[in-house]
Amino acid sequence: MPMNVPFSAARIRDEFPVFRHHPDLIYLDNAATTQKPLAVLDAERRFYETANANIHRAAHRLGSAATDAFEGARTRIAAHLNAAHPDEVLFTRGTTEAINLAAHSWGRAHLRPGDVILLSTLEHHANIVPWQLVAQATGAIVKPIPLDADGTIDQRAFLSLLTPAIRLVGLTQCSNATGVLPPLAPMIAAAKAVGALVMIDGAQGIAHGGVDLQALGADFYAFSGHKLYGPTGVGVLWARRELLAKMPPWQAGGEMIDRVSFDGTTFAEPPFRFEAGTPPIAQAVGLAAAMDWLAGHDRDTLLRHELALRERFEAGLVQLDCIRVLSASAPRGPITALAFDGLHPYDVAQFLDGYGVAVRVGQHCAGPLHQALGLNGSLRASFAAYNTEADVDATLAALATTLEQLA
Amino acid sequence: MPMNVPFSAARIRDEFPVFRHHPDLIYLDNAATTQKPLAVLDAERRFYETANANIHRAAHRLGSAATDAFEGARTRIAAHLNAAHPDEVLFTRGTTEAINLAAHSWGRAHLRPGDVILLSTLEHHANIVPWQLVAQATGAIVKPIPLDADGTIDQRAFLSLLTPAIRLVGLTQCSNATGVLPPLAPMIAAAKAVGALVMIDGAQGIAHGGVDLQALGADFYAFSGHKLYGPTGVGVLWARRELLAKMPPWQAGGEMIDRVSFDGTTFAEPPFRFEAGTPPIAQAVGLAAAMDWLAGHDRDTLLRHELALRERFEAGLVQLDCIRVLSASAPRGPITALAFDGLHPYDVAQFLDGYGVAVRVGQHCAGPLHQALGLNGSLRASFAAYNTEADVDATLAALATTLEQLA
Amino acid sequence: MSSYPPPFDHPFGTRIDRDALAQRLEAAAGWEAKNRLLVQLARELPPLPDALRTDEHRVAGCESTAWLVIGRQEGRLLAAADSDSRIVKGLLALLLTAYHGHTPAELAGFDFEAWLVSLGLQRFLTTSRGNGLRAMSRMIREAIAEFSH
Amino acid sequence: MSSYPPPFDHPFGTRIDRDALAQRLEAAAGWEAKNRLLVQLARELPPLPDALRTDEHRVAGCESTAWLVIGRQEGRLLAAADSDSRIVKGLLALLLTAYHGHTPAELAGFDFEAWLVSLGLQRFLTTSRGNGLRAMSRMIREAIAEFSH
Ligand SMILES: Cc1ncc(COP(=O)(O)O)c(C=O)c1O
Ligand SMILES: Cc1ncc(COP(=O)(O)O)c(C=O)c1O
Repeated sequence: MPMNVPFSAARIRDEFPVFRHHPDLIYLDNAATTQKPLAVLDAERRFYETANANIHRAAHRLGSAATDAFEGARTRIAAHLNAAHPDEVLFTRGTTEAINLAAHSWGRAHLRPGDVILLSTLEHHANIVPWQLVAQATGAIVKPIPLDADGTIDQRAFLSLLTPAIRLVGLTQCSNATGVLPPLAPMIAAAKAVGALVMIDGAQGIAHGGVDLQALGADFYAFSGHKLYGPTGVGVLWARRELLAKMPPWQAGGEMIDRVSFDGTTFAEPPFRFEAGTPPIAQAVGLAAAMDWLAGHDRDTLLRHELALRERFEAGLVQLDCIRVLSASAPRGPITALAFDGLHPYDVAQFLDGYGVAVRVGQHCAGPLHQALGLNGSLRASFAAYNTEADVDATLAALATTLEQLA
Repeated sequence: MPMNVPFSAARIRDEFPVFRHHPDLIYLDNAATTQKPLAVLDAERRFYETANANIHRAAHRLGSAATDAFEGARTRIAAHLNAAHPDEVLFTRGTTEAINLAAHSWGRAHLRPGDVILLSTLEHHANIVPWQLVAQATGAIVKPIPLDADGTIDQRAFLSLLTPAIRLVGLTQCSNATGVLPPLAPMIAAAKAVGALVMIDGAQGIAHGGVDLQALGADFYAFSGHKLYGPTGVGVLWARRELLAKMPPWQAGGEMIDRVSFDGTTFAEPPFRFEAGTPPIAQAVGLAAAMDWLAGHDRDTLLRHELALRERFEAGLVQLDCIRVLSASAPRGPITALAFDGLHPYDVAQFLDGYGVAVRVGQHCAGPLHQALGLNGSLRASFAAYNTEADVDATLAALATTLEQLA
Repeated sequence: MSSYPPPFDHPFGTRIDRDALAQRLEAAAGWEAKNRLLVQLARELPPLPDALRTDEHRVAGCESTAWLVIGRQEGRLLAAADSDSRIVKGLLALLLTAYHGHTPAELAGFDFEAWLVSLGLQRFLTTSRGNGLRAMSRMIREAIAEFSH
Repeated sequence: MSSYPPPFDHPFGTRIDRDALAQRLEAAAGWEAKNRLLVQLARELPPLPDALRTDEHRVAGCESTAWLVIGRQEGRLLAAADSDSRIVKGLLALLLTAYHGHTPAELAGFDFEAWLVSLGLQRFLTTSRGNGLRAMSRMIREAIAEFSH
């Protein structure tokens, strides 16, 4: 429901209590985790205060209320993702566990020696290491898709790597380190054409513009609540029903079981087969509230705002020396990654922190990308809906002073 | 810090906002999940409002605050458990994931064909099925320790099953279905004497009296926050440092890595090796707050109160016909499990719910125990610190009326 | 699919119709009265013969055990059911009332779950794994869809 | 362990002592001034010779790369260090000031982390994986414990 009031980042910022406690905070570390709006904090608290019980099979009204809250969250999240069915939404701790679930369950059941898993060099470690481990266990092979000189995925190399031995292609919707947006539509189509499944790491992409899963055409999609204005401790693995039906359980325990005896155990249907034990109930409710909150805004307007902040920031950088924007001319989400000539990004970040500007430095869990770019690390500024033009201008000023201090 | 004010369950109840919203609620489903005190809700909220950032390697003050909150939670939890070192505390989603982590990491690395895993028939599915799956994968064998006629662990059978082939013994600290408390000290000693490791499922035990890990002498200990007045979405696996050092990673992704490249990846030290991705940060803070809150009371007094409620309840049951308390004369925690002659527990629970009394019916994820007892299910009333004598008396009255209605 | 009579000989859906039940439920104010009425309905539903209490007719995933037998005669859906829980059996009587003895045409547009909600019984529909009532109403709708072809 | 002089020829711990540094840090009010002072200290610490910037002396787990060389001469601990980050290098200067050139007896009861906290620099001690400063102070304490035997 886009609202008719004109967009105002300042008004959005007012919905985030953290800025009441830190009024001068310029928080540009949104790709690491976002702040939480009141609507999310209240939804979680309301759950605990009015409907807290364990879910499923409860013979009391509080248990029904909890179950309805949790399964209602699943249904609403499925709708926000435009998934074909709520049962395709599995609750996990976050993106990392979601990808581990896919790798352990699908991978160990379906990968054979010589099968190839193709991963872009842009990937976050969460979309690399689980596949390396499952490859070790099954004899499959992990191959990287190399990058072009500008840090985007080399499309010719990708196409030439696509063979029928490819069983899965892993792609990020948006690089968490540089913001680069791979051309998902043609890449997914090409992967499907050789019969490969496609895992999309949506950890960053979903926060900026969202996703339409039925339009996307991928097989797996993973994201985290805490990067989407939602709570920590919850995330989602989405997969098509037909695919989930063929996947064995991974973690085991209560809720995912049909019948247990010491002679043998049978397992429940998806999604329950993949949700062993008590799930993050209050957090799922909080995540649904975060997605409802986002849906209360026009997503395109939010994304345009975030991209405009990035533009403004990068335009301002031109005035400053010895700074380079990584993948500057590539299609990117609202993330700016910087490298400095002769300066350590950590030192820059320390000075910025002194001026109240929170950015992140390091390899951002994207080791192979940094190796490919020939960098030890970079400094990342990432924008969210509550960031303002004033944030950008203050950051530019702080950066200018920092460069003087470090000259 | 025991307080000098005399104990009052009513005053404790006042600390739980859920009872403000449901003033007449008689909540006796505490073994499924507990309600949360204000101190816990506030601690989580305070974290989000004042210190929310992603943890580790942050180059800004909010990130330091978040890291200190999270690692401080680990340190406080370790102290409450009397663990030898905070690094022995691994954060998981709950008991179920904790046991899966032990089974996958330790089990797959160390179990060989013919090795035996010995599990008591009291165990919750969470301490059975992960071992069944790892046994399938490694060729190890899962054997049950049978029960005596009164539903306690058959100690002679246990001792006769103990051979050097036993690699792990899995025991619950307190049966979630009947409340039975196995004699852990001699059982752990006997298991260690044949060189087996011991996994203690503390999901229920920790809420009633707590645990002293250095005194206990086990190798693994697992519990959930949500059963301990803490948030959903967080739990702990504890294991000795020397043991963790020999365990390979299970889930993979950010934070648990030393260095990633497509040529090979090296892993961080414990605890980080086992905490892939963004952990449940706010929930860990909430769990520490729950344990701090508990430590603010005299644990012995709380346990005595809970046991007194159970006694009062069971004494009142004697007046009623066709009700049987399971394992009535065994040492038990504050849990009463009931079987009815000629009545379905579900029907009894529905009537009780009509009178505002929340109990749970079914097999309580303890299928093998119910099979051994020859029952399809049972009705469980489980007591927590905020339950009162009035709760018990009202439940007894509701039960009497229910039996009349169903006669 | 079995044939009529036995086990399809019961009053729900034929001698007792939806309106009659709705009236009785509306008269039952509060949970205690509703629970009592469900137990009463369970008494009015004859037990399913042992020969039909088989795994084939068993509905998995209920907190209690339930059995559901579906048949068809002269274009009408026939249904019988039982449970070891009286409350569940009472709910099954509602299910039978809604469907038993009716033609697909009569059932067009009827939404069992909405009906339960309108009777104040949404509590028994709680989205839950293998929820008995939902699952059984779905099974009946699938049977109807099948023989409408 | 290497011997003195080079690479242990630097002013921290000998010509510059803890009191002198504490005074300079206390004079630096606010984060900007503190950061600036750390950068200044980094300038005063000569670079570690390339021959010593080896994996052997590298301390893993820092956001930046750091090197630490520990030696011993006439009962005194010797230490030199470097980093590619100037802030970290400034912090290493504090570490060297605390330990370099001192005897185990002089260091008895000294708590580096508490000293940093008292200087208002706890922020750099944030419990974090492979935290550089903590790790390096631990390495030095272990070296001291070793040669106290
Ligand atoms: C692209 C990408 N993938 C995966 C992850 C891992 O997410 P989480 O730590 O929430 O599991 C992140 C976050 O760091 C990310 O940015
Ligand atoms: C004894 C016992 N073990 C394990 C569990 C599983 O705990 P969770 O569902 O929090 O993972 C429970 C809770 O149901 C339990 O009572």
